[in-house]
Amino acid sequence: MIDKRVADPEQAVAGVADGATVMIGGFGEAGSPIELIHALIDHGATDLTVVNNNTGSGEVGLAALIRAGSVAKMICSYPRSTNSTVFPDLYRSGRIELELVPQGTLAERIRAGGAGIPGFYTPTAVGTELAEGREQREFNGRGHVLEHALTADLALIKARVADLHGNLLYNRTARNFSPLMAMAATTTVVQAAEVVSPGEIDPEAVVTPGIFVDRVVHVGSPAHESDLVARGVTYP
Amino acid sequence: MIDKRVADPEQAVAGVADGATVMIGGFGEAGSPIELIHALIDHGATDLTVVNNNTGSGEVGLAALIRAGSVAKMICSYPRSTNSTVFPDLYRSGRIELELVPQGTLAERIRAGGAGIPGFYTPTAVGTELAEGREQREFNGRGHVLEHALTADLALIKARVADLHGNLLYNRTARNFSPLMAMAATTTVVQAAEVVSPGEIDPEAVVTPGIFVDRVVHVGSPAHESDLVARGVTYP
Amino acid sequence: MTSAPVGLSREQMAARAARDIADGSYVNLGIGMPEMIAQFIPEGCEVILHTENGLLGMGPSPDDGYGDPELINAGKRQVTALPGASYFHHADSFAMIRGGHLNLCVLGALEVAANGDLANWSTGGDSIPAVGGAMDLVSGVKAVYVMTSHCTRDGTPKLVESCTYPLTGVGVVDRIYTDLAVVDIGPDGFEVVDLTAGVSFDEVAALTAGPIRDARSTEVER
Amino acid sequence: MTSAPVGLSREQMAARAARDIADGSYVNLGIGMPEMIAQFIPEGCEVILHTENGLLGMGPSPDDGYGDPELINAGKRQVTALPGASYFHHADSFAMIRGGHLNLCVLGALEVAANGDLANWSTGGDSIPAVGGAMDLVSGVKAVYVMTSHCTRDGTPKLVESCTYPLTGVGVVDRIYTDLAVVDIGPDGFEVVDLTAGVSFDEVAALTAGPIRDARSTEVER
Repeated sequence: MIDKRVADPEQAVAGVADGATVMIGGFGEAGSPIELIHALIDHGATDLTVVNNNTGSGEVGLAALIRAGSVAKMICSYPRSTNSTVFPDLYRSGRIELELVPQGTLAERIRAGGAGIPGFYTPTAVGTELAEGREQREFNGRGHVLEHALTADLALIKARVADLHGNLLYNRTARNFSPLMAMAATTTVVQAAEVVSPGEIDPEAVVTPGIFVDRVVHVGSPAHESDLVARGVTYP
Repeated sequence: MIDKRVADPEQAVAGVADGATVMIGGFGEAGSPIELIHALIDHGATDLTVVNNNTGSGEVGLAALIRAGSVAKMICSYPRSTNSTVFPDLYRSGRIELELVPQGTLAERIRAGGAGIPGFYTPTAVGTELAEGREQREFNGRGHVLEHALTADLALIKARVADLHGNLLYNRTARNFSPLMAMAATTTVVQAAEVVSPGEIDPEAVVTPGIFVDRVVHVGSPAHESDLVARGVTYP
Repeated sequence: MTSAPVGLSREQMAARAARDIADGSYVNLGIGMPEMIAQFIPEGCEVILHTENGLLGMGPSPDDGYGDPELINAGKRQVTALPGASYFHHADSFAMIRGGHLNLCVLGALEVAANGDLANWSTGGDSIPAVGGAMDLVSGVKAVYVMTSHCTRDGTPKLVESCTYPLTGVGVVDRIYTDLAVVDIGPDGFEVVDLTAGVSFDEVAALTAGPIRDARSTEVER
Repeated sequence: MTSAPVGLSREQMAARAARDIADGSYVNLGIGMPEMIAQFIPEGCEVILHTENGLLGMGPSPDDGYGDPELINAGKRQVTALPGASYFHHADSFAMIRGGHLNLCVLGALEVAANGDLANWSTGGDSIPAVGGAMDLVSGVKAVYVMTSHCTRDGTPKLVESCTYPLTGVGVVDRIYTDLAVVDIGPDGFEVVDLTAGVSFDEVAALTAGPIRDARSTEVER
């Protein structure tokens, strides 16, 4: 019987190597898999390239991973947030690299990585400094930039419900990048607040089909980043 | 109050011009919007380019549209089916044009059209006659073909449930190309077996958001193509 | 230098912009001042709000204690979902944007040039660069409106001959709502199509650093 | 010419291929003979079937009277959905294929060349060209297996030096299940890794029109 569960977050992130590319779901705190990120900090992998829309807040979750010195490079669209000082400090002192990507281009590059499309053309950013030096081409009389797919070794995803096959449902705007990242990573790891048997999720409503998921760990009451930050929690 | 309903299939297809490109949902009979296709035949538009995975069967639905002489060109992946003679006869006698596209490339070209991506690279068909004379490029040491987006003036779509905003649910494998076509057409017309008020469809389960839908017509008991063919029905 | 004319408050600017949004439009409102437009949509006009982090049919902030930290808008503020809403992932959300399915977006600005160039994502220099969805919105949405004070706090015009800050998009702006006027981008530069009560065209022109003409006579009566 | 050796029936070929599918695999079975493999998946082995028209977790044909003409497989035959199934649109379905998420597909063939070229979509000439998802499958799925009679009905080899029919993909085939043998594509051509009981390597070689060697000794014992 197919059963993709692992016992705990530690086992969920086992095997990630130094230098790996890790996609982390979430837009701000919505969909941020904090327990998996903390397990990744404990694991100790270094020199990571991390793909996320933002760079975390406070000193928990993604911000804590960055503060731990695990991240060599961030690929994101918006590395500033309220209560975000960890990334800005490292960036200003030249200790972390940033690849800034327009948000829709970031999403599409991740989808392309998951869909076996190595490159595509987009009008976004044409004429701006983010397109400088980039290969461009006209379609229908309009300039477009060639963008390349993004893939990852590992994706860390937060879901509301998973079944044992890895079929996923999300919570509202916590969905954001997660279904795309699940497609684009060699190993996709999901923390789910609820884990159910196959057949308990309506097949018409599945958002991420199980084929994109490798490991499921039950995290029944996931922390909210804003709660932790408000309480002054730091990790570890 | 937003209410995208129109009274009947005739009003649903009103305004389509000769020479238009029309995307028609469905894979075989699953998801084929027969009542809308018949309304398009009645409308009388000619010289159409039609995008569908197949070319219909018997002498109803898409096959009837082709038989009526309305279609100048088909863009599809598999123009042969059981009980399909209309397209083959016209094709052999040189009276209809065919653009044959691998099924996944067809789907991706339609999605690209809806997503504002004018071109993308795919490994599919490299080294085959379907890639001959096409622009190619290597990514990661592997050949890829440049494919262009497909868009349409009109999309005809069959849904199981629509709300007044045009949010859609489909029936099982009747989903196929329809969500993509809804994105790629200037005017997207939906026949739905059930029409409900906004809020009656779970926002987590919506497959096609209403932004992609322009007109909804209630067709409570849609015909099944195989039933019509078995009964020897021809349209008109 | 004469004293600056007294313009609209932020609320009045939002209300002025809201008047021009067509019934049934799909609209993305930028973080900050543009968000306020949602409160001023006229009775009888139904506008469906898109937030690029994956929601169509966004409603107002939740009542205290009823929020979900995972139901937020692009500014990461808690919101609600109205009947008829839908959730979707980021690739679908930006397919809506890039594919031209949204009727309108309203954004803030650092500068708008007379040819419609927009600068609103970076002040250059030492700040941490952060672009978000701004470049996607301006390149994809059918109509791009800007809502901004006519000048900076120190009185420097924000409507300029050409932008000095890094661009968000080239020739993308269609219309600008300021505290002093409603200004379209025309073939020859800025075109004033409406003036705030008590403000003259000459006053607006004096506070604008690019070619500007009075186009009020050509505007259709409301 | 000697008489052809007696090979496996279609059912036996399907059962032979089914033996090699790993537990937990995601598999796409081509229309026709490959579809039969589903009936022979061994007890205790769970394989999730993908059909490119938008279903993972495809089950067998429905009982009479319980079918839905809108729940079909790629061959347009009515099927069922098993617990844990999911429906999705065509772009997502081919993202699974092109993106390398399927472990295995099994397809029919007109010809397979010694370098792994596959021809299975067109006999050329006057027939209506129809490709379906075959080119997507062979270019995207991690392992591509072919299931075919070793020769055509008139005894012409289908395993050839190079294909004469239009190609579906270049160098894409990993393994071939025929009525006579299991043949891998190796660096120097066909490699027989298993023989049907009562069939000799020499008999298989005589019915193969490309470089072939006996690789049974290098195969891991089962």
